[in-house]
Formats: sequence, C-alpha cells, structure tokens
Amino acid sequence: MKAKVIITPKPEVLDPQGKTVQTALEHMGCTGVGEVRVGKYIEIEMDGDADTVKAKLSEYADKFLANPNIEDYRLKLED
Amino acid sequence: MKAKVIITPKPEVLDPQGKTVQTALEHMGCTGVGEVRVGKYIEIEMDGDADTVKAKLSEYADKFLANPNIEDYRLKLED
Amino acid sequence: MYPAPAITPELIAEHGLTPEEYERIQEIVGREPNFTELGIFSVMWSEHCSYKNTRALLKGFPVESPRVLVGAGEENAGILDIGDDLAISFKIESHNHPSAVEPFQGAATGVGGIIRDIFTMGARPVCAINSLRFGELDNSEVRRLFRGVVSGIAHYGNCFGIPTVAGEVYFDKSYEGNPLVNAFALGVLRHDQIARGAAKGVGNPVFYVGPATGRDGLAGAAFASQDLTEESAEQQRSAVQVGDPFMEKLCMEACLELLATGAVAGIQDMGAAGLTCSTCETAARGGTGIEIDLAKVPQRSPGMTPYEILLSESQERMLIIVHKGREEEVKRIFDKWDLPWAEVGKVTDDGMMVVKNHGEVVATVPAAKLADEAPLYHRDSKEPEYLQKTRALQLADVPALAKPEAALAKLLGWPSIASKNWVYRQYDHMVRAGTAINPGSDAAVIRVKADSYPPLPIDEPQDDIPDKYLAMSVDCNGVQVYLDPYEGSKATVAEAARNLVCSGARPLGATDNLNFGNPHNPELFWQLKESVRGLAEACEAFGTPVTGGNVSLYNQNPAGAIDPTPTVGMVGLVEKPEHITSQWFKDEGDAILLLGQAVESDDPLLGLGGSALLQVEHGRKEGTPPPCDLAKEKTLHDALLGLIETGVVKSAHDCAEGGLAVALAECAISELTARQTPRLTGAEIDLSKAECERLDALLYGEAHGRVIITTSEAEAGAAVDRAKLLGVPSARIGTVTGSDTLDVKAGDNSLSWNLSDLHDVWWNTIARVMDKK
Amino acid sequence: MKFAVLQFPGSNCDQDCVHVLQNVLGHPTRLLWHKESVLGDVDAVLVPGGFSYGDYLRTGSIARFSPVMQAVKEFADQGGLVLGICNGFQILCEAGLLPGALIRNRSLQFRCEHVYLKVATQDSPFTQAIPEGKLLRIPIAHGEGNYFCDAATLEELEAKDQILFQYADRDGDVTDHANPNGSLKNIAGICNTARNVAGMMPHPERAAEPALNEDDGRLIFESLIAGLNPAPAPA
Ligand SMILES: Nc1ncnc2c1ncn2[C@@H]1O[C@H](COP(=O)(O)OP(=O)(O)O)[C@@H](O)[C@H]1O
Ligand SMILES: [Mg+2]
Repeated sequence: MKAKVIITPKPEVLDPQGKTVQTALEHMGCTGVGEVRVGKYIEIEMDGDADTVKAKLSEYADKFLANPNIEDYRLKLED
Repeated sequence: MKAKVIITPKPEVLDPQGKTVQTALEHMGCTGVGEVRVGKYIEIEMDGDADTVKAKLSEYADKFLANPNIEDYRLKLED
Repeated sequence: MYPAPAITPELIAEHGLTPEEYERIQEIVGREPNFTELGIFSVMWSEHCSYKNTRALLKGFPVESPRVLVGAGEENAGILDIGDDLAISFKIESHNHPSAVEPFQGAATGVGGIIRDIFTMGARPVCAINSLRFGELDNSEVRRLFRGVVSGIAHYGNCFGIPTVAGEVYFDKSYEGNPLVNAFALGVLRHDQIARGAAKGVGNPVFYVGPATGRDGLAGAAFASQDLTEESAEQQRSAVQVGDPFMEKLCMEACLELLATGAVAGIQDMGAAGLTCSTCETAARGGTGIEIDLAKVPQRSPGMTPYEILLSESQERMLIIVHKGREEEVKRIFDKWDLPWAEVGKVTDDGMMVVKNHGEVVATVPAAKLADEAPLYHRDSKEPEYLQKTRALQLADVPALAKPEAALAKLLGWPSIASKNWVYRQYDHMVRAGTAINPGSDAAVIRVKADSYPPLPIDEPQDDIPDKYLAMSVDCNGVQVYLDPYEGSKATVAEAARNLVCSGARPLGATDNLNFGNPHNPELFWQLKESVRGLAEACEAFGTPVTGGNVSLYNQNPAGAIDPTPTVGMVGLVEKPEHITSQWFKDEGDAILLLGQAVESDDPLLGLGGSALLQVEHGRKEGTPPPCDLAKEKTLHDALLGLIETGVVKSAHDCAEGGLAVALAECAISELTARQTPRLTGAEIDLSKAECERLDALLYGEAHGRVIITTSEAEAGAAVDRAKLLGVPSARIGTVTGSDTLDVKAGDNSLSWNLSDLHDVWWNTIARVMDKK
Repeated sequence: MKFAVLQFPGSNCDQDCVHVLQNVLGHPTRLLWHKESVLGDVDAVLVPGGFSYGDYLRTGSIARFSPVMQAVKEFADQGGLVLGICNGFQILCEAGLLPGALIRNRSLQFRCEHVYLKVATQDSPFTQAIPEGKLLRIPIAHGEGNYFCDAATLEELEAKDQILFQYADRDGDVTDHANPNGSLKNIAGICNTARNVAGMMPHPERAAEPALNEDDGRLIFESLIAGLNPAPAPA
C-alpha cells in the first residue's frame, strides 16, 4: 500500500523557505498571499495492512523521517 | 483560505533523497519497504474564493513552484 | 500589561540566580525587579554573557602587542594590524549545548553567530574554521550528531559564501552527549573602517535590522550556562533557533555598505541574549543610556511578551545606532537589500536602559551596572583525584608491541587521526578564489585580495591594496590537557603556532575557546585555572596576544565532565607567497630532515604519556604527557621560518598525534590531486642514529617541538647546519623515493609499509563509518 | 572584450569571476545587479555561482524571474555569449536557456573537491581554445549538481554535440566512479543548440591563476575571448 508522510515546520519555528516563497510570489505580482510554509512530502510503498504500516511508519517518522525538534508530521494511508 | 501544493519528482526522475530514505529504513530494520519518493509540501494562506485561488496557484505552480522538467504537482484546497 | 508571574525564590532559582545575586539586583534597581527585569538580569549575568566565574582568570592572558588595534574584551572581536593600513578581526565561539539538542541548526547558527561578530567590527568575513568534538563513532547517536553538525556548518557557510578552510575533529567518549562545536571566523578591513559597538550621541535613533523576532532560542545564554540535562535540553527543544544564511549575507552586505556612508554611530549584533545584551552593552560602552519600544520591534509570532522579545535569540539581527538626520541612508540601503528594519528607540543621557512596550515602561535598569557589574566569583579549586592514578603510569607498564609496525595503520585509521575529508569536502573551502592551501595540510593559507575589503564610501577613489596571505589553524589535544592541564594547554598553543610556521606564516595572535565542565566543582575549576595559566604563558612566549575568545562551561554528560578542551585558534601572516609551504613530500630525491629531537630522553615516558598509541593499542588514557618546553619551541619556530624564508624548504609537517611515524606517513599520502586521486610519494627513512631503546616510543611517541621538512638533495647539508646554528637539533633522516612504500630503518629493525594500504585506512575510515547509516 | 557578471543578492562567486576576467585576463568587466533590466554594452555575460535568492525552494527558481535575467534571455536570443557557472548553470536551466535540470547530488551531500574534466567537444565558443585531449583539473562545489534530463533531450544533446564537459578519472575515462554527483552521462557542462549559451557545474574561475597553483580553468575563458576578437594584450 502507499503511505504518505507529510512533514511541516512547527508553527513557532522560522521557515526561511516558506518566507522566500512568500516574498517571491508577492514580487511576481501574486496578490493576497499570506503565510507560506514549506515542508516535505514522502510517499512510501509498503507491505502490510493499514494498521501495521501505520504503526511502523509512526515509529520511523519519529526517529528518522521528521526532525521532532523543528517539525511536525502526519501520516496518510491510501488504499 | 489555506491551499496546499504537493510537488513530487516525476516517476522517471532519479530521486536521490527517496533512495536514501528507502535504504535507511531498510538498514534500520523496517521491513517491506518498497519505493520511496520525496517531494515538497507547500501550505499557502491565500485570499479569495476557491476558484480564484486555484487559478492563481496553478499559474504560479506551473511557472515557479514546480519545475515541469522534473516535477509534477497537485493542488488541494481546504475550506 | 500581561499577567507576569510573581517573583518568588523558586522563580529566581529557575533563572539561575542565587539569593545573593538577587539581593545585588535589588540594590542596583533600587526596588524589587519585575519579571521582565529578572529575565534581563538572568541572561546578562549568566556565565555565557558575564564570565562571572572566569573573568578573574582571563585577566592572566597577554593581550597586548604592537599589532593590537582592538584588544580582547573591548568589543565584539579583537583587531590586529597586518601592515599597509590593513587589519584582521577574528574570534572563536562555542555553540555546544544548542548543537547537542539540534545538531544541524545548532551548528549552523553557531557559524552565523560568529560571522556576525566579525562584520559587526566593520570587517568583511573571509574565512571560517571550526573545532569539533564528539563521542566515539561506534555509537549511532554520536554519528547522528556528527552528521548533523557537519551538514549544519556546511549549509550555513556554503550558502553565506565564506570558505571553511580548516578545522579539527576529535572523538572521545567524554564528549558523548555533549559535543563541542567551536566556530571561528576571520574578517578583513582597513584601519579606518573599524566599527564600534557603542551607543554614542544622545538623541541618535536606534535601528533594528534583520528578520522579525520570534520565540526561538529563548534564553539560550542561560541554557548554555547550566549543566546539560534532559530537562534543560527539553526546554531548549521547544525553542530551536533556525538559521537563515541568505538573510545573514544580505544583512552583512547592507551593514558594510551602510558603514561606508559614515551614518553609523554604533553597531552591534544580537547574539546571545539578543536585544537585551545588544542594548545594554552598547549603552554601557557609550557611557549613555538607551530607550527602546518593543512594540516597534518586528515580531514573527503574535502575542509575544516583553520578556520574550527581550530574551529571544532569533538569528541574523543587528542593532544600529545612526547619526541623527541620516536615517534615510539606513532606509535606502536596507530597502535595496530587501531587509526588514525598524527604528525602535534612541540614545539617552541618563545611563538607563529603558524598555517600553506601546509606550508603557516595562523595564528600567542602569545599563552599565547590568552589563559590567555582574558578580565576580573566585571558585575553589583542588587538584583532581584522577591525576594520582593517571600520573602513576610508568614506561614499564606499557608492554612493548609484538608487531610495532602494525600500529601505524591502526593509528591512521583511528578517527581522531584519520583524514577528515568526509567533513571538509562538504564545506565549500574555495569560494572567494583565495584558498592557497586547502584543508588537509597543517594550516590553511588564504590570499586576501583587494576586493575582499569592505566597500569604501562611493565618492572615495579605490585604493591600491596589496595581496595578503594569512594562515590559520585551530588546535587542542584534549587528552593531554586532561592529563596535565598546564602542560597540555601550553602544548595546544605550541601546536597551533607550529602548524602556522610549517605553512610559512609568522603567528600574530590567538583566540581561545575554553570548553570545560561545571566550575562549581573544584576539581574541574582547577583544570580551568591550570589550563588558563598554560595558555597564557605559551601565548606570551610566542608573542601572540589573545584577542578574544569564548568560555563554555557546564559541558558534561551524566558520566561526568568532558575532557578539558581549551581550543586555540591562531592566525599568522605569510610574508611572501613563495613562503607558503604544504606538508606533503614534493619531489623524488629530496632530502628528509628532522628538526627537533627524535626522542626526548628526559621524558620518563619517552613521549608515550597520553599518546594516541597508548589509547589505541593499550586502551589507556593515562600517563604524564610530554612536557612542552616553550623556549625550545620558539627557537624551532624561528629557525624553521628562517629556513622557509631562504627558500630551501619544499615541505614541512609537524609531529603531533601518532608521533614521527604518523607524521611521515601523512607526508607520503596526504597530497590529493583530485577526488579519489591521491598522489603517493614513498620515502626511505633511517632512524638508526636516534638513541632509543623503545621502538614504539621512537615511532609513535609524541614529544613536542618536532618538524619534518624536505629540501633538495643539494641543499640538505646546509639546511641541517643552519638549523643547528639557530639552536635546533636537526638531522637528515631520509630521502623521498617516490615509490609506493614507506621504509623505515631503526636499529636492527627494517619496517616497510605499503602506501596504498595506509592511504586507504587513513582516507576512508570516517566515510566508511558514516556511510554505514 | 567586455564582460558582465550578474549579481544576485546571494551570489558569492561574482567577485571571483570579476577578478579573473579583469585582473588576471585583463578584460573590462562589470557587475550587473539583479534589479537591472538593461545589459548595456557587453560581449559576454557570466552567471556566477552562489545561492541567488537563498535558493531554498529549488536552485535558480526565483532568479529566472529577475529583471536582469529577462535581459539575458534577449541577449542570448540574439546570439550573445552566456556562461553559467554552478548556480549560474542551475539558473540557466530553470530559465529554459538550457535543457534539463540539476537535482540533489546522489550522496545528498555538498561536495567541494577537484575533479578531472574530459572536454567532450572543442566545437564551442567555450572550449575551442582547449588543446585536443587535454584533461582539465578544476574544482566543484555544489549540493545540487546532478544533471538530469529526459531520454529524448539526452539523445538530442548527444546528437547535436552539446555535451561540453564530463567528469572523468585521471586517465580521462568517463566512469561511474569518477562521477561526483550522479549526473547523467557524467555531464558536467552543456551548451544549447545554438552553441552560444553554456552551463557548467565546475568553477573555472577558481582555477585560473598559477598563484593558486592551478590554471586549467583559464582555458575556458580564453576560449571565449579567442572567439570574440583578436586577443588584447593580457594584463
Ligand atoms: N572540521 C574540519 N573542517 C575543516 N578542515 C578540517 C576539519 N578537521 C580537520 N580538518 C583539516 O584536516 C587537516 C588535518 O587536521 P589535524 O589532524 O587536526 O591537523 P594537525 O594535527 O596538523 O592540527 C587540517 O588541514 C585541518 O584543517
Ligand atoms: Mg599539524
């Protein structure tokens, strides 16, 4: 099954990437842009049923895929 | 409203980050891992109704947020 | 006003202040401080900002020389004259605790912080170096920290566009969980471009420039001033500072451009203790007062309290005091660089630091008292117990090795000795097109050309500036310092100076980073005291004043304190480009000379005390390290420089960890023509003349004051004679053969090593461990 | 001949390029700020290395929209010579002046080291003065230098002889082992079909002075200069 891990910078953490994109959009004439945050999107093909995959991925997301100091993550499973 | 742009490397493009994540997961003893692809996840706060936001973002995703040579993107709007 | 917590003894203790300190604060403010003021005092009086436990000791450092233009402690960094009305500014600073918590960002912001210290002085930063310590690499957590720190340094320096040209990395169990990340930066400027961090001129407006303030790094200075524990780390995790090197580059360019206009009365970076430190220190230096309104400070997070805004350590921010009437220039330049700025206050005449929020006063503190009258402690010190045991080691306790030649590959593959290419190939060490000696030799050498200096006022004609060649190195053998803080610290300075001299430079000055444990522990304080004594004596001996530095205490993990690590960064000037010398053998047929005594016979351990050999082969971190005779060292350095200046020296490499054998091997294997393409240059060595009953000591002993040089065959004899004339024992010990082996004869022993094998372990060990995942 | 070197706020090899062109090779060279929209009187444009606008999202992604890049596009369309180095190469790809893209190094690490470059063709204004068979030794310094393009583009690059430089070993063999970043066919530099726009990841400006012990990079600038006019007396 295909699982997705969405990793985003924590709200209170500075996000230079997001800031850059925001300013760039404004400079390009895109109006009405508010805050922009840039994170990561990981797609993982993985064997097992939804529960197993979820359990496994949470474990690895915590200790490896995301940096808990500055990032939050969420999992999504596709069927 | 909050819009999301999900950018993923095209299937035919080498994804060194995905490859590294995949091997690392295997090394850490995570079994059953298939292909891993690492992309970007952009959250944008934007004024306007769904149609306007969608139209604007497609424009900027095409020309700026994603590189069509190597990346695909999709938009998601939240209400 | 927001509901501020009441001041209780617990709250005071949480702020790291003692009851006596609190009394002193009451005296200074003339009443009970409020919560915001308590926060202000707690960060300013933390060890990190006030040096309250070390200030007395640091007075022992030599700080003067005819070259000193700005001395230690005067400003954010010291400044030395390099001739032709040009000057350098350099300093080292630690970011140990933040890196323990979040290695990538911790190290990155460490680099960012030290770069700001340099351009605050009006100098353009032109190179960076770093000194790192980690636990042992078989531990995956250590590898994670190591990987994170190195990529953090790389990220910041590479993107900023500063070459990271040298450094050192050691691995030892004592640093497990408490890595050391010491970052050094050097900048260049003209004499008349020196900028000051003083709030001068009553009525002058105060500007804040750089990105908005967030809740990141809240009270980081205080965090750095306590033992690293699970709780303190957890607290800090919620406030990780994220660096933005691009922003810093803009900030630097804008500040240098602004300084050239003459509109600036004072400038200071916001580093540790952010807005608090920069405002009260500039006022204290200017003998003035300062008033700011926090509501005008750009803020990233909604609802920040005055306490948070004042204590935030958000990165890449500067405080600039502008001559009244010239505000427009600030605005024009900062707008050009698309940088946020805000006028936040003004210089006053009453000596007070007054902080308002939307017009309402939230803190009033006498600036000079806050900045300069932090308590001063003379801590108890006591010789540590462990020295009894470590000093007891006798040569007889060290069994001779069955196969002494086998130790060489082991030593070369010992991560502390192995090539650090896995580290420095991640750093852009060539940007600015001026690196004359890349990482991988004794010291880095850079060429500084006219375009490196900060801009001149627009209407001023360009001046004619000669190229300058600077060498730098950072050193510290923590094990030797652990085993004998005084001698080990002298040796640290000696090694730094020797590395410069080997590269053809005359040492000019030093900066030090004292990384130690908790100063309340008398044994640890004794280490610090002895170490400072050694550093001071050695700096005096080499004529290299200390121009600034940093103290990082409370470096411990649950198992105890780190090995005392007084890192020394030293900078030297190469007179002429022809003098630039690298460590590897050059041409077939060249003569190999040893300057200095092969073995110090009056050292009872023959150089094996605290040696790498003892650690690697015998698993012991013991013994009295070889003594460091400063007079002999100085004589050696002068003689070597003399030889280099006559043009006969084709390569020079000093002997450090792993002794003569490791140094010889490095001469033969360390030249790199391109990636994965070493140039191996074998040699034949005859050590038979060296009187030494112990082959292990002859090969791997670590006596100080030794350098291997090569000259052409024709000039060898004269070079030996000249060195002797200059008072340095010296001898021809071999010939560069260019073959693929290193062959050593010592007494009845004939040893031979295959260079490809040696190169492989030396070059690849760290990469192999790190790429294992 | 007259050079212009672009200057984005995050450029950090701009001064190095100016130094080599002006002080080492003796040709008048101007820095051109990213907000400028006119190139003025120039014979060739260099897009230097660095991190144009921080390059956090994707290298070069913002730079291509800068006013100065619009001018560079026009200049290139009219046959003007444009050389992008490192970040400059990334920008030219993003701007569509060169095909393909540069993605993360396969090691995921930044790499700064010397490499050997095989000159795949002398038939370009950027390589014409390089002696036949000469292997260049020039440093790289990048985290995203892994050249990628789709199969059709690669075929065209090869068919039209657009590959200029390939990473090689010391014997000049183009091997995977010699590839520092995973780039397709070991590509280190290419030009467009009109052969007036080129990009390369290695930094010739860092290898253009005997004073720093290396000057193979000089041959690339000398190629450019030789093509344009009879050489002026070098400084
Ligand atoms: N962290 C680092 N960053 C950059 N260069 C480094 C680093 N660590 C080591 N090096 C380089 O590797 C070489 C060998 O370092 P080291 O063994 O500490 O030398 P020495 O014993 O002469 O002081 C030096 O050129 C040094 O600058
Ligand atoms: Mg050395």
